[in-house]
Amino acid sequence: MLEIFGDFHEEQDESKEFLMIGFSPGSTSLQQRWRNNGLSADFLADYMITFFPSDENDPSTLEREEELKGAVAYIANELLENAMKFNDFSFESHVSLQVHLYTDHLTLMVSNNLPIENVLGFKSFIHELLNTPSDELYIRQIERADDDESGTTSGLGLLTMIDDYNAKLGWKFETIQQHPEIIVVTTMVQLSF
Amino acid sequence: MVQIFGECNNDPLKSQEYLRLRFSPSSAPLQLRWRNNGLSADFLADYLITFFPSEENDPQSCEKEAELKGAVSYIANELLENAMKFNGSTSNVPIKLELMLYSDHLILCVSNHLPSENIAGFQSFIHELLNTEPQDLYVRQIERADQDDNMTTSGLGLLTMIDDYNAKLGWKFESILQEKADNIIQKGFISRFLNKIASLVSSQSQRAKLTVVTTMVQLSI
Amino acid sequence: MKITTNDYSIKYDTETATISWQGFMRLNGKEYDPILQLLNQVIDLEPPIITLNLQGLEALNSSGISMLGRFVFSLAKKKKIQLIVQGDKKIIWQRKWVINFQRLMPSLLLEWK
Amino acid sequence: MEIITEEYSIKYDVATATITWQGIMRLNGKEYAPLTTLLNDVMAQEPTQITFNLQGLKALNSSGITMLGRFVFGLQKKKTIQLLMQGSKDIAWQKKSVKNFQRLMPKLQFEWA
Repeated sequence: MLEIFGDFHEEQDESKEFLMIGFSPGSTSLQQRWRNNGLSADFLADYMITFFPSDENDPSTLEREEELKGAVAYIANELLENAMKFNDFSFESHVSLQVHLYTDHLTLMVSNNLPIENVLGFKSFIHELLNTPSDELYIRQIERADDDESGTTSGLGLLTMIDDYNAKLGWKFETIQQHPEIIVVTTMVQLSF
Repeated sequence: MVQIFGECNNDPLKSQEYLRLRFSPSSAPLQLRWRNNGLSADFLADYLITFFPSEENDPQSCEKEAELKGAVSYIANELLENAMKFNGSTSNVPIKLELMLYSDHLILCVSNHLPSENIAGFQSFIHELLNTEPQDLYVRQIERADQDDNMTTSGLGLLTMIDDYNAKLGWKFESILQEKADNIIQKGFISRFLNKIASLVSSQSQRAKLTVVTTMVQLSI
Repeated sequence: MKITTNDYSIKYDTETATISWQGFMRLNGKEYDPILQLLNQVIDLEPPIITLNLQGLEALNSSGISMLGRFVFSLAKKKKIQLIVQGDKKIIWQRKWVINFQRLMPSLLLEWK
Repeated sequence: MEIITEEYSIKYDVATATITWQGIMRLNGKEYAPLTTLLNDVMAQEPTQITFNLQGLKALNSSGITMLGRFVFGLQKKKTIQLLMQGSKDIAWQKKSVKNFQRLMPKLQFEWA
C-alpha cells in the first residue's frame, strides 16, 4: 500500500548530480551516533556546493552559495535527526538520505521505518502542518513543547523548513511487508534556488 | 560473469555498522568534482571515528584513533580518485563507496564501471601487484611515472595500501546489462515499473553489456 | 619561487635552499605539473643541499607521492645534490612514506620533528 | 554561569546581563535541559533587560530553536523583562528563523551585527 501527502514525486531522470548515504540501523546508542547527523548534513551541503561554482570576485554569488549551504545543512540535519529518533531499529533496514540536483531546484529525501504505533500520530501532524497558518502552528508547537518535557520536537523542524526556507514538503508511506507490518516513510523536501 | 582476484569476499558477512555512499556518474567535469573525493574520504573517516570513543586522558587511544582516521581517509580518497578517473563517462552506473565495520577489522569497498578497453591492462597490473615484492614494484612504478608524463598513478595508490597500511586487497569484475545498471539507482516503484515496461519494449540491442569492478580493501583495527 | 592556493602552498627559500610544504594536496595527476616544474627549477640552481620541509603537509594523495618520488629519483640519478627530508611522525602518510623515499635514494637524510 | 563543551559554549555575564552563545549546537532534545536550567536561573535574577548575543552561534537545530522559543515565550508571559537579541546575517539559521521569536514576543528587539 502506498499513500502520498503534500508535494511528493519520484525522482526524475534528469537529475544530473546525486548523492545517497545509507546508514546502518545502529548497534551503538543513539547518543553516541548523534554527532554523525550533523557531520553527515555538513558533508552533504559541502558536497553539493561544489556544483555551484561561485565567482570569487562577485560577492552576491558567494552569499547565495553560503545561504544554500546553510539551508541544506540545516534541513538535512533535521531530516536525519527525525529519522534516527523515530526509526524502528528492530528491523533490518537502514536509514537513507539522498540529495538530487536539478537546474533550478534540489530535493532532499530521507527514508526510515516508522513504528506502527506512530503512524497515525505522524499523519495527523502532517495534516495539521499542511492546513494551519504557520504563525499559529509555530506558537502551538512551542506551547506543546512547554507541556512536554521530553522534547520530541520533530514538528518544529518540519515547520521551519516550510516557513523559513520556503521548502515544499511531501511524504510517502509505503507498506513494504504485511506480516508483521513494516511501513517505510520517505520525507521529500524541495528547495528552489 | 564474475571474476575474483586477491582477497575478495564475494558476500561479506553483515556488519553491524556501515555507511554507504552512491555518487552520480560524472556529468560535471572531473576537475570540478575532484575536491569531493577528499571531502567524502574525510567524512567517511570522521564518521567511523564516532564508533571508537577514545579516552581523552589516554594518549595511546588518541594516537590509535588518529592513525585509523588517517588510514581510512587516505585509502578512501585513493579508491574514489581511481573510481572517478576510470569510471566510463558514457555509462549511468553510479559509483559506490561502502564502509563496513567489524569487531577486529573494517572493509572499504568501491565499485565503478570500467570501460572494456581498460580491463586487460588493469587485470595485468593486479597480477603484478599480487606477485611482486612491494619494494621492487614501488621503484618500478616511480620509474614508469618518470618515463610517462601522462601517468595515471592508480598503481601506486593500491601499492601503498598493501605496503604501508598492511591492507588486504581484492577485486571483483562483474558483467552487467546497462538496464540492470539503471536499477542500481534506487528508484521508487513507479519509475521502476515504467523502466521495466520500457525495457520490455526496447530491443535487446539497446542493452549494452558493462563491466563493473569492485575493489575491496580489508584493514585490521 | 612559490605556489599558493586555498588548500596548499609550496615555498622555496633560496638562502637555505629549503622547500616548505603546507596544507592538503590531493590534486588530479596533471595538476602536479606546475609543482614538478618548480622542483626542477630548484634542481637547476644546483644547490649542494636541498631541504624538503614536509611538516605542514597534512595530506598527500598517491599522485603527489609519485611526484615527490620522481623528484627524489631524479636527484638520486644526478648524484650531486644532497637531500634532507624533514617530516612529522604525527602525520600518518609521512611516517609511512618518508622511509620509502630512502629506497629511491639511500643517501637521503631524514629529520623527524 | 556558563556551560562549555568542545562544540559550543554559553556564558552569562552578570554585569551586562548578556548571554553569549558560541559554536555549533545540535543536541538531542533532552541534552538541552542544562541550558534551560541556566536560562531559568538568569530569568530568576530578574534583570530589567536580558541580551542574547547569538553572533557566534553558527548552527542550531530545531530542538534548540524550540528551547530558545520556550524561553522567549516564558519571558513574554512574565512581561517584566525586556529581551534584546544580537544576530549575524552571515549565519543562515539566524537570518531565516529570527522572525519566529518575534512572533512569540512582539516587543523583542533585534540587532544585526
